Amino acid sequence: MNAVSYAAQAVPADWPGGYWWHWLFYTVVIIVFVLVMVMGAIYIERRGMGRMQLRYGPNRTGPFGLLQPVADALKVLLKENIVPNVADKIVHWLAPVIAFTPVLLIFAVIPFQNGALLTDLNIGILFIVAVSSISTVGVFMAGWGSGNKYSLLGAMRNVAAVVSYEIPMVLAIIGVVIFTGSLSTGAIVDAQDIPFILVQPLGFLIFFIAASAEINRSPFDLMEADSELTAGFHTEYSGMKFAMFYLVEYAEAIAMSAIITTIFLSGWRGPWLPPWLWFIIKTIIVFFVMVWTRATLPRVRIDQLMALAWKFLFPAAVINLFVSAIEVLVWPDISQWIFVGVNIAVAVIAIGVGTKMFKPGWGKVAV
Amino acid sequence: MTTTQEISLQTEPFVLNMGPLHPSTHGVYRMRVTLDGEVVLDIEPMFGYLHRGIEKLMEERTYTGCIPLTDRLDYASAMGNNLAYCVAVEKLAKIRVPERGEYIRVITAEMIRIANHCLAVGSMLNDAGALGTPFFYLWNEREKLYDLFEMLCGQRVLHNYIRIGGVSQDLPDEFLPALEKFVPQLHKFINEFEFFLKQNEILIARAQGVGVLPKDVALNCGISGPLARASGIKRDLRKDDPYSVYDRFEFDIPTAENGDCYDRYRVRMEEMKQSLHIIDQAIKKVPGGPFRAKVPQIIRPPAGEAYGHIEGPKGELGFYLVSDNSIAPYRCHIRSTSFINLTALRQMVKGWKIADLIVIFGSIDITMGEVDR
Amino acid sequence: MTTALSAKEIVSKLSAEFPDAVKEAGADSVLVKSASLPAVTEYLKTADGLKFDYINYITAIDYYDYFEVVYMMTSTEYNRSVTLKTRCETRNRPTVPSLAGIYQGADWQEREVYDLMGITFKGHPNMKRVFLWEGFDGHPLRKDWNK
Amino acid sequence: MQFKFFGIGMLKGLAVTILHIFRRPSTSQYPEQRLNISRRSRGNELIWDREKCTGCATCAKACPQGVIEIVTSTDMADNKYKVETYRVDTGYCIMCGLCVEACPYDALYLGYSFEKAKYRRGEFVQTNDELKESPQRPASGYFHPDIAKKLPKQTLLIEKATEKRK
Repeated sequence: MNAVSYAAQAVPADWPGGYWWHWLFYTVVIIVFVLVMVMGAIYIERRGMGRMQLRYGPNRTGPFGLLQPVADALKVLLKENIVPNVADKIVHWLAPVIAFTPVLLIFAVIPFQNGALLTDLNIGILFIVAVSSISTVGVFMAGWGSGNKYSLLGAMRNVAAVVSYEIPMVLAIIGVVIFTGSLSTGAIVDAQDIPFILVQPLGFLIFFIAASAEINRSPFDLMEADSELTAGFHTEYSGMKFAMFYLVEYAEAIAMSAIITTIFLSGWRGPWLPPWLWFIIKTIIVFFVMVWTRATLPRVRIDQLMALAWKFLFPAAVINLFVSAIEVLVWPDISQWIFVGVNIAVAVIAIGVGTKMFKPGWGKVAV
Repeated sequence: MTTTQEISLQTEPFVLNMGPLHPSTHGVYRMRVTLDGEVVLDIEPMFGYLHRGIEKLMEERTYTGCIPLTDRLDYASAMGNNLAYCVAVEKLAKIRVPERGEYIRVITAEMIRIANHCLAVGSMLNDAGALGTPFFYLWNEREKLYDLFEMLCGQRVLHNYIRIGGVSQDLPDEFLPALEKFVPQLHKFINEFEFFLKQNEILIARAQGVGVLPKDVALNCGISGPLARASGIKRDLRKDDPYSVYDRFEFDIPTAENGDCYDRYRVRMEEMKQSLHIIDQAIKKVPGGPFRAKVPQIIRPPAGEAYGHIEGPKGELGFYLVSDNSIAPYRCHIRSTSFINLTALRQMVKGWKIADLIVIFGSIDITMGEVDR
Repeated sequence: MTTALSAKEIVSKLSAEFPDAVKEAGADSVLVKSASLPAVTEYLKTADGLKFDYINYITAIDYYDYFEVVYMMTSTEYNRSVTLKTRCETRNRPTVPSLAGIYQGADWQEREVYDLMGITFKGHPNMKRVFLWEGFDGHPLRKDWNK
Repeated sequence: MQFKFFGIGMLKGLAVTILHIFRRPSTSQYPEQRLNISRRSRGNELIWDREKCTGCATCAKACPQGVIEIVTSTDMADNKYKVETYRVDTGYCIMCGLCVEACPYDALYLGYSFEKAKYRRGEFVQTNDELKESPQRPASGYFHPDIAKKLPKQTLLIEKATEKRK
């Protein structure tokens, strides 16, 4: 595809058609990329979890079950669109839209290749953090709109979780920004001669836990906890709107994996393969880790979720910030490999001490 | 270790209906939960959605005809129900079971205990949120036991295998070698499963100290089985009131002290090991000879009454039979373990959150067929 | 081996405390006057030599001209069990004093007997049907219940 | 309650799950890959042998569901009732096998195949000739050891006998 190879080097000055053509090309690329990656994510999750549970996973539709996500999408689209009459119609209808759009916005700032991103905002990361918390509004509208007690509980849990996990997530990002000196995602990827996962191990761990808590995956999937709240906030959704929420769940997972690859795994930089392929491989690997934790770990209770955020991640994030600040200020030009050793030691100590002292909340309330 | 804390802000409780159709109510069990935010204030269970009137049906069937009915009581461990019913009828009609029949009964009872505990622990972890993985690993072992039951009596779940005076058919010759091959496999599996879940922090956080059932409340409610043993009541009918040939095997009864969900999970895993130990001993000593006493198809026990009970996988399962010397039992009351084990649910759950309510309910391990009869 | 107390033993143990309570001694069960049932059970549960703290089951049988309610208790300490019976003669609204105060396990089992057999238990905290729905007329386990 | 094991418990769990990917799944692909069911399998149909049957109706008495209906006429042909109709409503049959067990003349077998679902409830009711044994309606070895010997050996998950997908 010459378009992609054309964008191999930094975007040239005489990029044909100026801004509008560039905007159109990348919007199409982003939408296609998100939809295809979501299909791939659904397939990886169902096959991966299947093989982890001693079963095959879908292998009937298409070769090796590759058309299973397509079959799911078709089935869900053909389903009747039931709206409960106690529901608040407008809020119920609008919720999936508001939940889905921020996820697409995140991809505007993620570099697929050197300079190949919709807009290289110099406040890229700030834009990501700001936008990613809008989808909580959509989820809460869904919870409130469907007039069902279970979904209201699910939505309340989601709001509580996102509020308390925003802070460790942002602190982890600031740790990274201190080392790069700039907020723009392109600059972050350029600054990563040593992937930040080695330089900032504690930051990576905090970011990964906070991200999977916000998009309600792996041990923190309380928002649509199947065993307690039947299907959490999207209990009353069916048909097209349910497809949107299904899409949101996986698109957010892909978005978070993409952000993690950009910030911690040095984005598209890699030795032999073409850069955009590196980016996709790393995103899939991070997504697979999310599938892996989802298959293994039981769910955490809501008050333990809160306690984990405030009593464990937040102090650890502050320590990480403090240590990386000292390193950058006092030894600005020293090679970063020394920081790798120091930071890994700090991470091990923080986790060791943290897990020892961490008491996740009171269990029983005197009633 | 868990500190209790007063609720400060004033909130208004609301009633949530965890209805018969709910992903983790193990069948058609319904409860109206009064909630204050996430904290459970009170639950009011409602039964009867699976009430088929089995005790009434039993009054119209011959003593042998009732055996397929007992399959449908606790459909997760049908062999246990057959055994309890047949032990009661043999006590009523004073029938002696030959040696080989007794040994086959002990082997199948221990096999169904393992299968039931696989299901119980699996579904409790499924409720705790581990999406299917522990459940599928345990179900894989239960599938192996299904194969053995199918080889024995033709059906995987509703066995209808034990008869009054012994068992319906003899062991096929490839049954014992397959069982001998299965025992070490299960040992290896249990060790791997312990490695997988025993120290899992999230499971400890979700299950330890949750839903504590104090010993005196358990005794007062008539709780039996792993639920009681987890609270420290050292009572197991195989030792206290040995039926069949259980007094010839040496095995010990695992108990725990603080009676929370984690201890119930531990007691069930230990009990699976003990059952394996019993099967090991039983396989070596299965005698030859008849597997069933000379009992006609339709028996007329002398007028009178008898109560026979066994240590089923879920606890004490008993049948109180009254006969008036006719071909059908005059009255048959089923002492159902799950129904009585549920009486303590209200005390166990008060003050905990919804997520704990589901884990506690899963740790009790009930089957609705046995609750509603 | 859980030895079931024979009728003679039960009678001898109870006659000291409750001279007129025991009506008739069956094979290994004792017929107790329904009025003094709670007192007898309380005594059996708390008396030091007896300590019957675990209730096995409560059930009722319809013998056409009278109902018989059967209780079986076991002592986990001494590994002994005892079976008590009471009778109520009337067929419409037979009542028996409730043991829910003494054994919490008896609570639902008595509701089940009320639901299926129609015997009300005086003093039961929440005497309602447990299996069938409220509007169900009649009690199915009675022998004369028409299909 | 606290995380006593520094998160190692979770890592152990993760290790076990990832290792399971390399094990062969124990599920079999049903329509293509058929496992042999037990030789004593209680399939969902009844097979009746008209020659051996003497019309004694022990099976009808033994059936807890009252599913077998037998009408005999009294003109004794060589010391046996002449069986007019032998009707079985397999829709209500719970496949408990008590009839096969009760029959003193081995005239009754349970079916071996389990794929006998029907579209109409009426098709469940089978009378005399439909009950005969035939290649489509093989008899199972339940209570008939001689038939059991001829049937194929059961595939057991214990022996991991689930062969590769074709």
